[in-house]
Amino acid sequence: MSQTVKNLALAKAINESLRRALETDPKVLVMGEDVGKLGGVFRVTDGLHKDFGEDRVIDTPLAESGIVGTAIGLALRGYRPVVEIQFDGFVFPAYDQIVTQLAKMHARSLGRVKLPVVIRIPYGGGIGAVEHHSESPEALFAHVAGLKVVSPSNASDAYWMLQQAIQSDDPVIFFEPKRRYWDKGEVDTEAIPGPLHTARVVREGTDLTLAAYGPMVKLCREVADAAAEEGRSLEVLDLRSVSPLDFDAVQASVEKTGRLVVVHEAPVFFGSGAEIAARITERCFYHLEAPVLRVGGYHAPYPPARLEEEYLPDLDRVLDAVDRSLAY
Amino acid sequence: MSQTVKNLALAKAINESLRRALETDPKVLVMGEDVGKLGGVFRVTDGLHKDFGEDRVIDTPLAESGIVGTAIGLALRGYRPVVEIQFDGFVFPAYDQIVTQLAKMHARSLGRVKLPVVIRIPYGGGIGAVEHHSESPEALFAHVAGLKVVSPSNASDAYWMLQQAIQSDDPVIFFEPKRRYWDKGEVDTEAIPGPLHTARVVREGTDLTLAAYGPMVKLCREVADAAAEEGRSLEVLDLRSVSPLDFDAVQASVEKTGRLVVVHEAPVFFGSGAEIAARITERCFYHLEAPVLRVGGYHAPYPPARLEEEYLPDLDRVLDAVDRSLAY
Amino acid sequence: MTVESTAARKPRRSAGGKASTTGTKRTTRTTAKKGSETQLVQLLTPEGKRVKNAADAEYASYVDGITADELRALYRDMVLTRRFDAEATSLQRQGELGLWASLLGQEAAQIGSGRATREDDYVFPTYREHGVAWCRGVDPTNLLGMFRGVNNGGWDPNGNNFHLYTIVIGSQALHATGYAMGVAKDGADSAVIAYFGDGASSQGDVSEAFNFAAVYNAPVVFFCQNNQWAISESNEKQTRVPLYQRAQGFGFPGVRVDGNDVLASLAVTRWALDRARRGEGPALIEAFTYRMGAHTTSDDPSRYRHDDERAAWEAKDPILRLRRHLEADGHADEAFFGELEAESEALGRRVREVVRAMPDPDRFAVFENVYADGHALVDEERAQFAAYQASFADSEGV
Amino acid sequence: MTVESTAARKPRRSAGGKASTTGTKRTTRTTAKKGSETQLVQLLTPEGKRVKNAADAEYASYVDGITADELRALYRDMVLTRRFDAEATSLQRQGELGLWASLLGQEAAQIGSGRATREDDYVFPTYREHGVAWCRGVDPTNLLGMFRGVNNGGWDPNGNNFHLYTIVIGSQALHATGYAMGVAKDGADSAVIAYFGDGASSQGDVSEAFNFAAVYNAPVVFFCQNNQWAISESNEKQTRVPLYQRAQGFGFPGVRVDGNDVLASLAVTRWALDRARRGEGPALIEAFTYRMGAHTTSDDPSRYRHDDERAAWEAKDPILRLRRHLEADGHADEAFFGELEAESEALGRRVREVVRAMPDPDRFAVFENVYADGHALVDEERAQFAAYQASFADSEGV
Ligand SMILES: Cc1ncc(C[n+]2csc(CCOP(=O)(O)OP(=O)(O)O)c2C)c(N)n1
Ligand SMILES: Cc1ncc(C[n+]2csc(CCOP(=O)(O)OP(=O)(O)O)c2C)c(N)n1
Ligand SMILES: [Mg+2]
Ligand SMILES: [Mg+2]
Repeated sequence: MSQTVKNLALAKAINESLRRALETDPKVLVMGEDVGKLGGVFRVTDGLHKDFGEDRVIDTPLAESGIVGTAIGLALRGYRPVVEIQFDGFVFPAYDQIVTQLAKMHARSLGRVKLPVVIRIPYGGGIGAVEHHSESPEALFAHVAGLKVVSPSNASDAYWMLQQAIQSDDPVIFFEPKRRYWDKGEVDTEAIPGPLHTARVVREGTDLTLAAYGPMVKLCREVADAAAEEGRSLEVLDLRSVSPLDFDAVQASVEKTGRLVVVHEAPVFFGSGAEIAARITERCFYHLEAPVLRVGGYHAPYPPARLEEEYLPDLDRVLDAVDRSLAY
Repeated sequence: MSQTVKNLALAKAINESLRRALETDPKVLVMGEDVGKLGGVFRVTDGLHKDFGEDRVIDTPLAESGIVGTAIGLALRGYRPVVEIQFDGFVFPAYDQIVTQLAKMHARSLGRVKLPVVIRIPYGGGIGAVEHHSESPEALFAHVAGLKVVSPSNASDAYWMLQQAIQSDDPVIFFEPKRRYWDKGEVDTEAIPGPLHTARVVREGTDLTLAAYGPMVKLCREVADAAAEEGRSLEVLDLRSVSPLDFDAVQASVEKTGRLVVVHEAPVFFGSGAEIAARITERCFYHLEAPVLRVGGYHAPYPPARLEEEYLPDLDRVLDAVDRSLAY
Repeated sequence: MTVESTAARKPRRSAGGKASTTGTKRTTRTTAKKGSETQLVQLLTPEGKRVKNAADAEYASYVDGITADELRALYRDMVLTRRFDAEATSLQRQGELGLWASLLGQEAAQIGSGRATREDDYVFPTYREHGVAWCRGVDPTNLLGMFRGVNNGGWDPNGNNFHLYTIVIGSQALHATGYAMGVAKDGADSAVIAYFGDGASSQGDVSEAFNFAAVYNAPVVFFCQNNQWAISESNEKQTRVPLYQRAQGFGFPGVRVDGNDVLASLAVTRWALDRARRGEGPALIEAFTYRMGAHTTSDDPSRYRHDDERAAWEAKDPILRLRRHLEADGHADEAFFGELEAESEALGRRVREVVRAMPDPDRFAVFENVYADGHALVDEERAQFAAYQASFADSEGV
Repeated sequence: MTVESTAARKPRRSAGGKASTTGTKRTTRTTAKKGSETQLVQLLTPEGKRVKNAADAEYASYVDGITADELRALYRDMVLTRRFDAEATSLQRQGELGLWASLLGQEAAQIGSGRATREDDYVFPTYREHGVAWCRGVDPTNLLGMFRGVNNGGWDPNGNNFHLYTIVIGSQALHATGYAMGVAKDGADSAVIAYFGDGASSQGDVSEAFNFAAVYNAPVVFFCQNNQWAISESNEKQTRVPLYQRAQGFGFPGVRVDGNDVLASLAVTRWALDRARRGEGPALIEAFTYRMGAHTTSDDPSRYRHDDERAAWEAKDPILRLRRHLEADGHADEAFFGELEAESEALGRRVREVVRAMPDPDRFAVFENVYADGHALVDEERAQFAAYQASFADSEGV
C-alpha cells in the first residue's frame, strides 16, 4: 500500500492515468484541441506534451469530426488514440464519425478491424458555465451498438477505468464528471481493478436503492446520509458503466430493497433511467413495491448558469423521489 | 367526400402534401440531395421541381450539415424549408446542426426566433438495402429537447401530419416508414385532421395493448388479427408522435387492458420502448398485470439484408411477447 | 502483374516538410507564404500615416471621401468598445459575470467591418463580436446576460439584424449562407456577413458554408478575424497556408486585410458587401489582427505564448494608430478626446449599474420557450415542478 | 452615427451570376474556367496517340520507360474489370445481388491509379472502386457480399491494404488522413490514397481531411473521380470551380488528369504518391471521367440526363483508347485479344458460380463482432434469441 497510494484530484488521476498509458504503450496517443502546451482547458493533459512531445500529444485543428476521423485512421494503423473533446456540447460535429464509423467498423469488417479509440468527454453541469458546456449526452451514445460508455465517479475509478478503456479493443466513450474534477480521492496505482463494466455498491442499505453514475454518485451518498438521519436505509449503487449496464447488480439490489430511484443529470425523457426502469421492472416485477422513479434533467435545453440549480437533481429532489417511492 | 378522397400510396400522399404546401405558402421550400429533376431516390418529390422551379425545389450539394445549416438560415429569413435526408443513416453529418442549433435556437432567443424546419427522413428496414439504409434513429432525436418527432403509419396520416409539421413553428423530424411507401390508403384532402401529437386507437381490444408507430403499426394490426384467431383481443395503438409521446392515450388503453407490449424497429436498448415502459409503469403501477414488454432491434448494427428478417420484429416475435405478457 | 513506379523513391524527410511548389500549368501551385510574410491591405500605418498603394486602389476608393467627422466617429466607436470590454472584464473579476471573452486588440477589425454594414444587412457573429454589436446598435448591456448566466441570448436578433452569439464554432457560417440564399430569393439588395475566427476555419461547417455560398452565389461575406490564436493553438496548428487563400479553392475571392487598421477594414468590407449586393457572390476577408488578452477570463495565455509577441502587437494598436492619424491631420482636438474620455466613463458606469441590477431569471424560465407551439411533456414537467416548489412553500409556510 | 459605403449600389443582377475576377495582388482571384474548359493532363488521346506535352513532362517521366508488357497488363486489368462489373450488373438483374454500383467508364482512372500504388501503400475506397480492388489483389467475388446482402464488408482490409468500402460519403478521407499520419509517425516511406467522388467533395469531412493532411503534412493522396454526376446532380450543383483547385486553398497541389487515360492516371498518381513518400505531403488528383451507367442498379438516369452526353463520352472510352494504342504500335496481336476474351469469360463464369453458391449468413451472425471484447447485453440478447429459436425447433420437432 502506502507507496503506491496517492491522494489525487479526479482530474489529476486522469492525468496520471494518461501518463502511465503513454509510458507503457508507445502506440498510445493523446489528441484534441489545446491538449498540448496548454494541457487542456481543465489541465487534464498538463505536462504530457512537455514529456512525450508533440508526436504523442497532439494539438489538432479545431474540427471534432476531423479529430475522431483521423483517430480512426490512426487506430487502423495500429495506434491507440485517446481523444479529448473539449466539452460535452462539442462532441456533435464528431457524431457521424462516432456512430457510423467508429461504432460499426468492427462489425462491418467481421471482426478483422479493431478500433481501440477512447473519447474522453468532460460532461455535466454545476460549474456555472455558458451554453454547451454543461450537457450530459450519454444516452445518445448508449443507444448506439458498437460503443461502450462509462463514467467514473471518483479519482480511483477515473484512474483505473481509463487504463481499462485504453486497453480495451473497443471504442469507449469516457464521460468525465467535470464538476468532480477537483474532488480528491485515494488512488492505488498498483491495485488490481475489477472489471470495467460492473456496478459497485458504495453504500449498503435495505429500504430503497439509489442508482447513479458519474457526478450524481456523490449526491446520492449525501442523500443516503440525509435519509439515514430520518431512519431510512438507502443502498447506493455506482453504476460506473452505462453501456453495458450492469443490470445484474441493480437487480440484486432491488430484490433486496424492493424500490429503485435512478438519478442522472441528463434529461429524463429517453435517458438512462428509462432503460433501467424498463429492464429492472421486467426482471423484478414481483419484487418492486413501487415503480422505478427517475430524477434527472427536464425536457429543456440546459439552462443558463443562474438556473442550473433548478435544473440539476439535488438533495431535495432526490429525497422527494425517495419519499414518493416509499409512499407506495 | 368522394371528390376529395383519393387512394394514394404513402409516398404519393407525401408528394401531394408537399405540393399543397408549395402551392399554398410561397415561403415553403423543398431542399435536399436529388430532390430536383430526379424527384428523390424514392420519387417522393416527383414533379415538384418541374412545377415549382429550382428556386423552390432545391438540389443541394452533398453535405447534410450544410443542408440543415442553410435551412436554419433560410428559416431565419422567413422561409419554411422542408429538408429531405436521403436515408436514415445519412442524417448524422447534420446531427450537430440539428441538436445544437435547430433544437435550441428558439429557447436561446427567448422565443424571439422561430425555426419552422421540417426534416423528412425515410427510415427503417425491410427493403433489402445495403448498410446505412435501414436504420431507425428516432430515439436519438426524441431525447433532444426542442425537437418534435413524428412518424406516420399510413397514407392519410402521411399527408396530414406533414401538413401540420410544415405549419408548426417548431422543428419537426418527420420519419417516413420507407417500407410502407408503396402501401395505398385513402386520403381525404379536405378532412379536418386531429392534433398532430396524439395517438390513435386503430383497433380496439381488451386483453393487451400493442403500441407502435410508423412501419410497425401494420405489423401490430396483423398480430392482432392473428391473436384474434386464438381468441385474444388486442388493442392496437398508433402512437404517431414520438416526441411528445401521447402517454395519456397509452395510459387509458393500459388501464383497460392491464398489459402493454411496445414494438419498434429501433434497438430496444435506450429506445422508445424504454421511455414508454418507464412512464407507463409509473402511471399504471396498480393496473399492470405484467411488466411492459418491448420488441425491437437488438443491440447490434443493422445487419446485412439477408439477416434483416432475423433482426426486425415480425409476427412471431411480437406474438411471443404477447404470450409472455399474458403468461404473467 | 506489376506496373510499378519507375521514379526514384527517396525516404520521407520529415513529417513537417514544406509544401511543394512543383507543378505544371494543370496543377495548382502552393506558392503563397505563411502568416505575416503575406502582404496585407493596409490604408493606415501603425504610425497613423495614410498609405496610397496602387494595388489597393479599388479598396481605397471605398473610403476616399471619408470625412473628419466620420474618422472621429470610428475612433469613438473603438474607444467606447474597448471601454465596455474592459468593464466587462472587471465585472467578471468581481464575480458579476461568470465569464468574459474580451475583444481587446480586435477593435479595428470589428468597428471597420461593422460600420461597413447597412441597416438592412444581416450579421451573424460568433461570441466575441462586441464591437460589431455596438455598430449594429445593440445595447452593450444586452450582451452580458449570457456571460452572467441569466440567459443564453439576450437580444432580439431581428431588432438590429444582429443574430445571437453562436458558441459552437463555425455553425453560424451556414446560417449566414442560408440567410443570404433567402435574401437572394427575395430579390433584396442587402447582404449578409458572417464572423468567425482562425480556429473556426478548420470546421467542416465553414467549408460547407463556403461551398454552398459559392454554388448558390449567395450574397454573404465571410469575415474571419485571424487573431493568431484559437485558445492555445497558433495558426500553424490550423492551416498550412494563409487563410484568405481558402476562398479561391471554392471559387470566390479572398483578401487579407490589416485587421488593426480600421480604415482598411472598413474599405475592404464595403467592397465585399458591395459586390455581394451586386450579385457577384461571396467573398472571404481575413482580418489579420491579434487577441491582446486571454481567450476568455478562464484562460491563462502565459502557458502557451510569450509576452514579447504581445508587445510587438501593442505597437500596432488599432486605437493608437487612428489617434495618431487624427492628431497628425488635426482632425481632433483635446476637447474631443476629453469628452470621449468622459463618455467612456459614463458608459462604464452604466454597464456596471445595469449588470449589478440584472435580476436572476424566474425559476420557471427553464420551461419557457423550449417550443414555440408547446409540448405536452414540458407542460407536465412544469406542473410537477410547480407542485414540488409549492410543497416547500407549504412546509415553510407552517 | 453613420459611416456608410460611398460606392454606388446597383441592384443584384441575379442569384446565379459569374464569379468576379476583380482583385488585387492581395486578393486571390477566381479566374479558372469550369468543367472541360480546364485542360487535363493527358498522355494518350482518345484515338490512342501518345501526347508529348512539355508542360506534362514531369508526370510523363513516371511512365517514360513503360514496356509493351506493362501496357498489355493495364489493358487486361481494364478489360477484366469491365467484364467483372458487367457480370455483377447482370447478377443484380437476376436477383443474385440486391444492388450494384457499376464502375463502367471509370476503368482507366481506377486501374491507372490502382497500379500506381505499391504493396505497402494503403487504399481507402468508396463503394465503386472495383478496379482498384482488382489492382490490390482483392478477389472480386469478395466485393459482392455486401451487394448481395450477406455481409457489410467481405474482405480483410489488412490482407491487401485495401480498406472496406465506405458508403457514408466522404468519411474515409479522414480515415486515410489519420492512417497517413500514422505512417509518418512510423517513419515508413509508404503512402496512402483515398478515393471519393465529385459529390463527396462537398462534405465537410473531405475539407477537414484536406486540412488535417496539409497541417500534418501527411503522406496521403486524395483521388477524386469526377464522373460528372452525384446520382442526379451534375458538377454545377456541387462546386463553382473545378475540383482540383480546392487543394490550393488548403496548401497543397491539385491536378486534373484525364481519367479516361490510363497512362495519365498512372503517371499522375505515381507522381503524387512519390512526393507523399518523399515527405512532401498531400496532393489532390481530380480524375475527369464519366459514369457511363446508372448511379446504381436502382437508379434511372433517363430522368436527369441526356443520352447524347453519354454518347459523347463513349468516344473517349478508356479501353478502346488503349486498344487503339496497342494496335497502332503493334504491341498486341489477335492472339492476345483472343486469350483475354477467353479469360474474361472464365472470370465471368467464376464470379457467377461463386455468387450463386454464396451462403446466407448464420442467423446468429447478427450478434457476432458487435464488440471485440464482448458486451453483456449482446450476450443476453443472443441467449434470448437462441431460446426463442429453440422454441420453434421444439414445436416443429413434435
Ligand atoms: C465545435 C466547438 N469545439 C470547441 C469549442 C471550444 N472553443 C471555444 S472557442 C475555441 C477557439 C476558437 O478559436 P477561433 O476560432 O480562432 O476564435 P477566437 O476565440 O480566437 O476568437 C474553442 C476551441 C467550441 N466552442 N465549439
Ligand atoms: C453522407 C451521405 N449522404 C448521402 C448518401 C447517398 N448517396 C450515395 S452515393 C451519392 C452520390 C455520390 O456522388 P459522388 O461522390 O460523385 O460519387 P459517385 O457515386 O458518382 O461515384 C449519394 C448522395 C450517402 N451515401 N452518404
Ligand atoms: Mg482566433
Ligand atoms: Mg460522381
